[in-house]
Amino acid sequence: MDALLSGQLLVAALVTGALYALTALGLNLVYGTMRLLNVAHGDLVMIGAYVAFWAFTLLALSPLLGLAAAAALAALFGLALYHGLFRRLLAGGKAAQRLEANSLLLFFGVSVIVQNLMALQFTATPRGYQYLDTVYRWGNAAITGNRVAAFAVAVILCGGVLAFLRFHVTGLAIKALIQRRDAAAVVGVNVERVQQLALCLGFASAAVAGALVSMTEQISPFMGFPFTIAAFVVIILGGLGNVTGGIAAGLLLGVLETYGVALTSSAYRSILVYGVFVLILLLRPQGLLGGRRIVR
Amino acid sequence: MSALLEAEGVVAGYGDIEIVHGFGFAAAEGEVTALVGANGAGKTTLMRALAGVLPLAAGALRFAGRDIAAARAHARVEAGIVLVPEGRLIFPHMSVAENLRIGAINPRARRDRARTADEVYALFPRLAERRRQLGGTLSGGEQQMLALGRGLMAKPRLLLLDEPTLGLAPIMAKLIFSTIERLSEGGLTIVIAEQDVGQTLGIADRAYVIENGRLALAGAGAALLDDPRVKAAYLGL
Amino acid sequence: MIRKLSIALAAAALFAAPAAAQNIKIGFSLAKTGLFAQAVPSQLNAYELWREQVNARGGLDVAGKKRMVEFVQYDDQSNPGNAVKIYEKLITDDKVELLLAPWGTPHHFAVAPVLEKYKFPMVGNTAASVQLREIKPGNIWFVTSAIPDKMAAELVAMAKANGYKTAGIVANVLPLAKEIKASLVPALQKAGIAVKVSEEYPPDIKDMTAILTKVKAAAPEALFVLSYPGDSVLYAKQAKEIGIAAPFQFVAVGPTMDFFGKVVGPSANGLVTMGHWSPAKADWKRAKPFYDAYVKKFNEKPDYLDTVVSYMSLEILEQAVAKAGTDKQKLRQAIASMTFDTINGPVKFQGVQNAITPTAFLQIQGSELQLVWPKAIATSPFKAKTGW
Amino acid sequence: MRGALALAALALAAAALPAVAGDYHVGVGLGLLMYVALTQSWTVLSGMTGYVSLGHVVFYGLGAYVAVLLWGEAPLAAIVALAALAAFAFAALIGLPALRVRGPYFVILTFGLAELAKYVVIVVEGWLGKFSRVIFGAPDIETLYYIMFGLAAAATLMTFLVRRSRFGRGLLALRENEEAAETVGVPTVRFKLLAYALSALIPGAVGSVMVLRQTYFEPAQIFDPVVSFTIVTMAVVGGSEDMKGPLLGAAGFVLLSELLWANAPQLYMVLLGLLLIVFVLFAPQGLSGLLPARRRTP
Amino acid sequence: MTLLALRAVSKQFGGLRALSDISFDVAAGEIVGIMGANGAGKTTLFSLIAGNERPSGGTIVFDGRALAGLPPHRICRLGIARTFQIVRPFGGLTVEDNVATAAMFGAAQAASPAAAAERALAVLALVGLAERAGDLAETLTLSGQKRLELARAVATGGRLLMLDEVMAGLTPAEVATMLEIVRRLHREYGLTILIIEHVMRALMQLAGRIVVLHHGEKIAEGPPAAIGADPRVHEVYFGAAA
Repeated sequence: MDALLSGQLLVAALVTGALYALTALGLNLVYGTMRLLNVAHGDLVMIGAYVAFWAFTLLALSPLLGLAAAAALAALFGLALYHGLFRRLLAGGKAAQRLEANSLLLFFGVSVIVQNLMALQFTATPRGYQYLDTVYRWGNAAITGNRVAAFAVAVILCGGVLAFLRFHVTGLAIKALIQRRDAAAVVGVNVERVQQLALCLGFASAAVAGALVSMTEQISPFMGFPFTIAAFVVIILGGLGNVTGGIAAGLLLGVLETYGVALTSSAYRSILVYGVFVLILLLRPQGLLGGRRIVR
Repeated sequence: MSALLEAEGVVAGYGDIEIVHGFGFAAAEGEVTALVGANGAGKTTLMRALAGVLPLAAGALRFAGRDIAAARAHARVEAGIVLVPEGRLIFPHMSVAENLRIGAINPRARRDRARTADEVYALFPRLAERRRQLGGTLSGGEQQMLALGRGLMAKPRLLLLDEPTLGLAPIMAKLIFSTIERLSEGGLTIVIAEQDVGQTLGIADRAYVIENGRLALAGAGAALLDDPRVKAAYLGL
Repeated sequence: MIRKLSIALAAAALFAAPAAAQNIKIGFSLAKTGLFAQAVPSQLNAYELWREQVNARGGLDVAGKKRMVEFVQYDDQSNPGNAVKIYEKLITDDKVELLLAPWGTPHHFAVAPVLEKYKFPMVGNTAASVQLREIKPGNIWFVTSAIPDKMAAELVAMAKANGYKTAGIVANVLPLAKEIKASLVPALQKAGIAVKVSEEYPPDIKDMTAILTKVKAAAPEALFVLSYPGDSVLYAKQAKEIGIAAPFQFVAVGPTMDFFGKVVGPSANGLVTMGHWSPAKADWKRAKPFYDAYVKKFNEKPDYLDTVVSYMSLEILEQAVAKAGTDKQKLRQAIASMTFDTINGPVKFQGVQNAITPTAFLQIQGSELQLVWPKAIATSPFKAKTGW
Repeated sequence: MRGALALAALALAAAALPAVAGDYHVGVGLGLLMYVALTQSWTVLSGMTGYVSLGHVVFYGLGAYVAVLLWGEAPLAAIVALAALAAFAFAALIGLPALRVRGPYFVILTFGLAELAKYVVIVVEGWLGKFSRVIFGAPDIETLYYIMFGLAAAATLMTFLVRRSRFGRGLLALRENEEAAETVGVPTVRFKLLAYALSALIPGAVGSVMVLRQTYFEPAQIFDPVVSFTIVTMAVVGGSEDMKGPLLGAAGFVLLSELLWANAPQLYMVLLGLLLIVFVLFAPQGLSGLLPARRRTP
Repeated sequence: MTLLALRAVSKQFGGLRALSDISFDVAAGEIVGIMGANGAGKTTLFSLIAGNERPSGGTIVFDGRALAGLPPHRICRLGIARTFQIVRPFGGLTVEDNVATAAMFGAAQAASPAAAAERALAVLALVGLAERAGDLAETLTLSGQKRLELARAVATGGRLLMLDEVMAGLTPAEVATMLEIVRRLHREYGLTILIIEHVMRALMQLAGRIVVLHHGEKIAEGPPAAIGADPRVHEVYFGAAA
């Protein structure tokens, strides 16, 4: 029981939670603004991890700088996908349900292609490197430098995006699109441009998460799927399309998982995560933190 | 008096369903132009087509002498055509201030947004009181004020008002109408679509009756108010 | 329509692989994509290195006649059902003369009935399970000596020999780990070593802090981490962070792979892992040349576990074919009865199992992996882990 | 009529396959029949009601688990039947809460349920002290092939009958507009639930057959989400408007992947991904939508 | 004989009171009109009676049976049929199948698919959609879809028909046709009709009695002439100015 009170668990919960929050952020933006279900989201995490890995291995570039390259590359990829696949789909304006189902399949196709192209290019061999591996201690808690860095970057980026959504007029436009698609155009939001931006931002943030993860985990072309799952669990928990809720839910999931496991057994970790996920969907599909729908 | 907006043979609808089958009218600079008609007659569809939210299936649209039939919604807002939509469509999870702020997203309006906001707050002191409140938690009447205020934030040359008193208590409807009159007196060109025929025709310089997506009748506002055909259409008297 | 298409398929396969009459076709399927994909390169590299070496020697000696080796390989997408289908295809359709093993325990089990049906001999490699012994012998053999119950017994013997009195277990819930654990717990009890902490975790774990905090509090002398490559890395990184101080730390699968050293670095020093081979073992004459050839070709170290057992299975096959040719009956006889000289020393089968190679453990010492147990084959003495 | 003849010819060819082809082709045929059975069953729910299940592997997995538990304890026919019933019962149980959720939520929910079930089975196996299970003495491929043939035929027949029935009409109505369907008297809750349970029945049996084919059971592999995705992909590629769709989708997909992996093993996954994208973008009604003469309501 | 009786029916959406304390009766064979401005609660009233929404308070009794808590399909089978103001066709089904579905599942369930199709075609002929029977419902124009809504409700075989703005958006000629259809349904089929309508002339001609709602409250009830002369109704429709 002492373990529960140790700072160590809190550190773990916060680091895990911050990475969950950052990973889910992009998925939420893409779903919120366009109702696209991006099941290839984890593959962007993977791409980001590879960019950081190669930048570090070949150019000896710090992953904290490599993440900028990862973000840029992912944003470009997002732009290409937008023009290649989704513009037509979004302009069609057919029933939203169809759009969601179709986007899921399209992204599934993208996911399969990306994974296998990466495997062809880099082989499936797991890779990794060491960066900021020193352990820092205070009190009864300890943390490696790379986890501090990952936490800091994730928190800064989540906070930055929240601030952008809150204070910048373009951020406001993204929120407008999420809350009321039909009204966004009416007030003069350039819907097309904002959608592109949201997709780029969503992809880039996933890639940054990947770059951060690459400092602490092994990477491989097929590593993405669990991140997709985690991101979906988080945004369901926070309410689909609710960006602030998603970030809070990411942290919450980190805490829930870490302490849940500490209280029961690690063997139940996945049951705990999926159990919460399924229960939320059944009992409160608008998300744990989502407000009640406004009734007109 | 020159026409600020001219529409000719406008055809619009949703997918395969055509609702407006070739409607033409003109809104003169500085005047209030009313579009009246029954529910489902096509008023809202027409308004959305004018604002560019719905694509024009056919027809011509000129604004201040410029052809804008192909311009997308945000470009029309930038040109000065601003719709206050039916159902208000305010952003429910944004504060009053944010709702107003996003109204001024077009570059033309962005610079002056602080001053415009002050004007809007002056026009609706109630909004000033509730600056920080979320849009979704406002009452119906307050939401309508907010929608109107949000439209004004865009610095419109032409304001399209779609059912601005829908579902409002009479006292609130009255307030909205008096505001519209004040705006008109300030020189703003307004097109209003309303079911409340009486009050609408009362403030309109010119009115068009739309029936089943087509023009049924046109004339000076006050004259139509006494037109027996209008009375017959709306009260069955 | 199905028939017509299947004929077309057969025709396509025919055109795709116009076999030179002299070449010997050797078939296999690997999990190139899917769940296990990242484990497969260790094995595939061994296959490719071997083919290159054999062909450089003028071909495979088939009962005195040299024939160039040609691979017929497929991807089973990590799906055992696909593997079954592919081995049937290799045998009946591609008419390969020899088979190499697929990746992983499930796939070995899945193809075993196919081998039995066609009486087709295959030397298995990357499979480890106590249930292997239940397979009817005669068509499949397993070179590994890392069988879970034997490993458990040896681990306990090693801990006891070093005088450790308390133990902790952290285990993945996947089969190999659970099998080791099932034998480990009673063995520890029998040896009078108290299990002070025992935790399980699912394969998709992302953070071990909760487990390791409990482990740290229990402070066992010997810690058995029954993990797979991904979670081995996670363990090493977080154990360092939290400061797990057990002098004896066993990490099951992963430390033998090249990337592990790159990710974990010098702090991995002192970890013990499963594996029964080392290039430093001088009396295994073939060991060092293999190591050098591998490093030269792939520019990284071989996996001391999977690459080694895979390569051993090829050596065994090569030597059996040299004696018996490709006649299935003779070949089965040869594999079952010969003693083979491999990079891991001599191998001889009893039933389906390797009866000679001892169950052994490696320890990371500096930049090398040294055999530390059993003492009879050790290349270096065990050294207690002193920190991260 | 021509359709019926073509179907009969196809069935005859499928029935004759083991007699004329080698094990490998019978194996391909088995895989094809498996996906015909799974995809046909899936359309009873997702094609007819619009509730898209991305977790159909859960029924397949449960069926497999039942088969593994009962292997050696009960005759083959009983095992297959019990596997089907178990899946049916499970669907009926979780269907009531699950089907209250619509649209993308339902899609994600079904996926989550399948993953949850996987981890529950892993834990249960742990309690039972089992690490993985190997099946010895499994039936030969011909036997499994004919059982699968029966399942594929049954699933095809089921979709055919459901589509023509009053029940099927009710499902289509609720797919088009659930509230309107209720208002004209369709008992939507009961119908959805029945459709869900029916769509689980045969996948349960299919799972039991396939685990006997693989002779190895390990939950993480049997509850493979790729199976769920493949089913949806086949329904998209083939179309899910009538019973032709799943036949075309499964056949097209399985045969194409056989062709591709034999000839371009490295690239075939990439090509399959591209194919999926092309179909979603340019042929949303699937292969069967490209066939002439179609009237949408059955 | 009272067919439908509402007593103190209320509906609350979150903080919004959509209907409060509505009470009135509908006798068998009557045509009762409901009028009121947008947002007055008319459609909500229909949804409560048809079971699409649950009342927050009050009782609704149909033919001596309390409807509280019954799902819509059960209420439909008891004999209440409704149309939707915002049309809800089964877009991907043919026009005939739209109507046949109602015939199969409604209050008077057709014995066979053939019988359902027969009834569907008869009803389609009545509303003037017979020629479009084989087309997909989503290809109909708005007025076509309005008539389809009506046909589908009629085909259920219910005794009480609730029509929600079936004439909105129709041309005067179409309104006349629709009026004739509704009259025939009343006369020949003996249906009791509850009708929401904005085309006042139509309502005044059809209804024997009109209930006026305003902001969720009943402000008037009576014969058309009295309603037309009621100053409160005038105020609601023309504002205080008139």
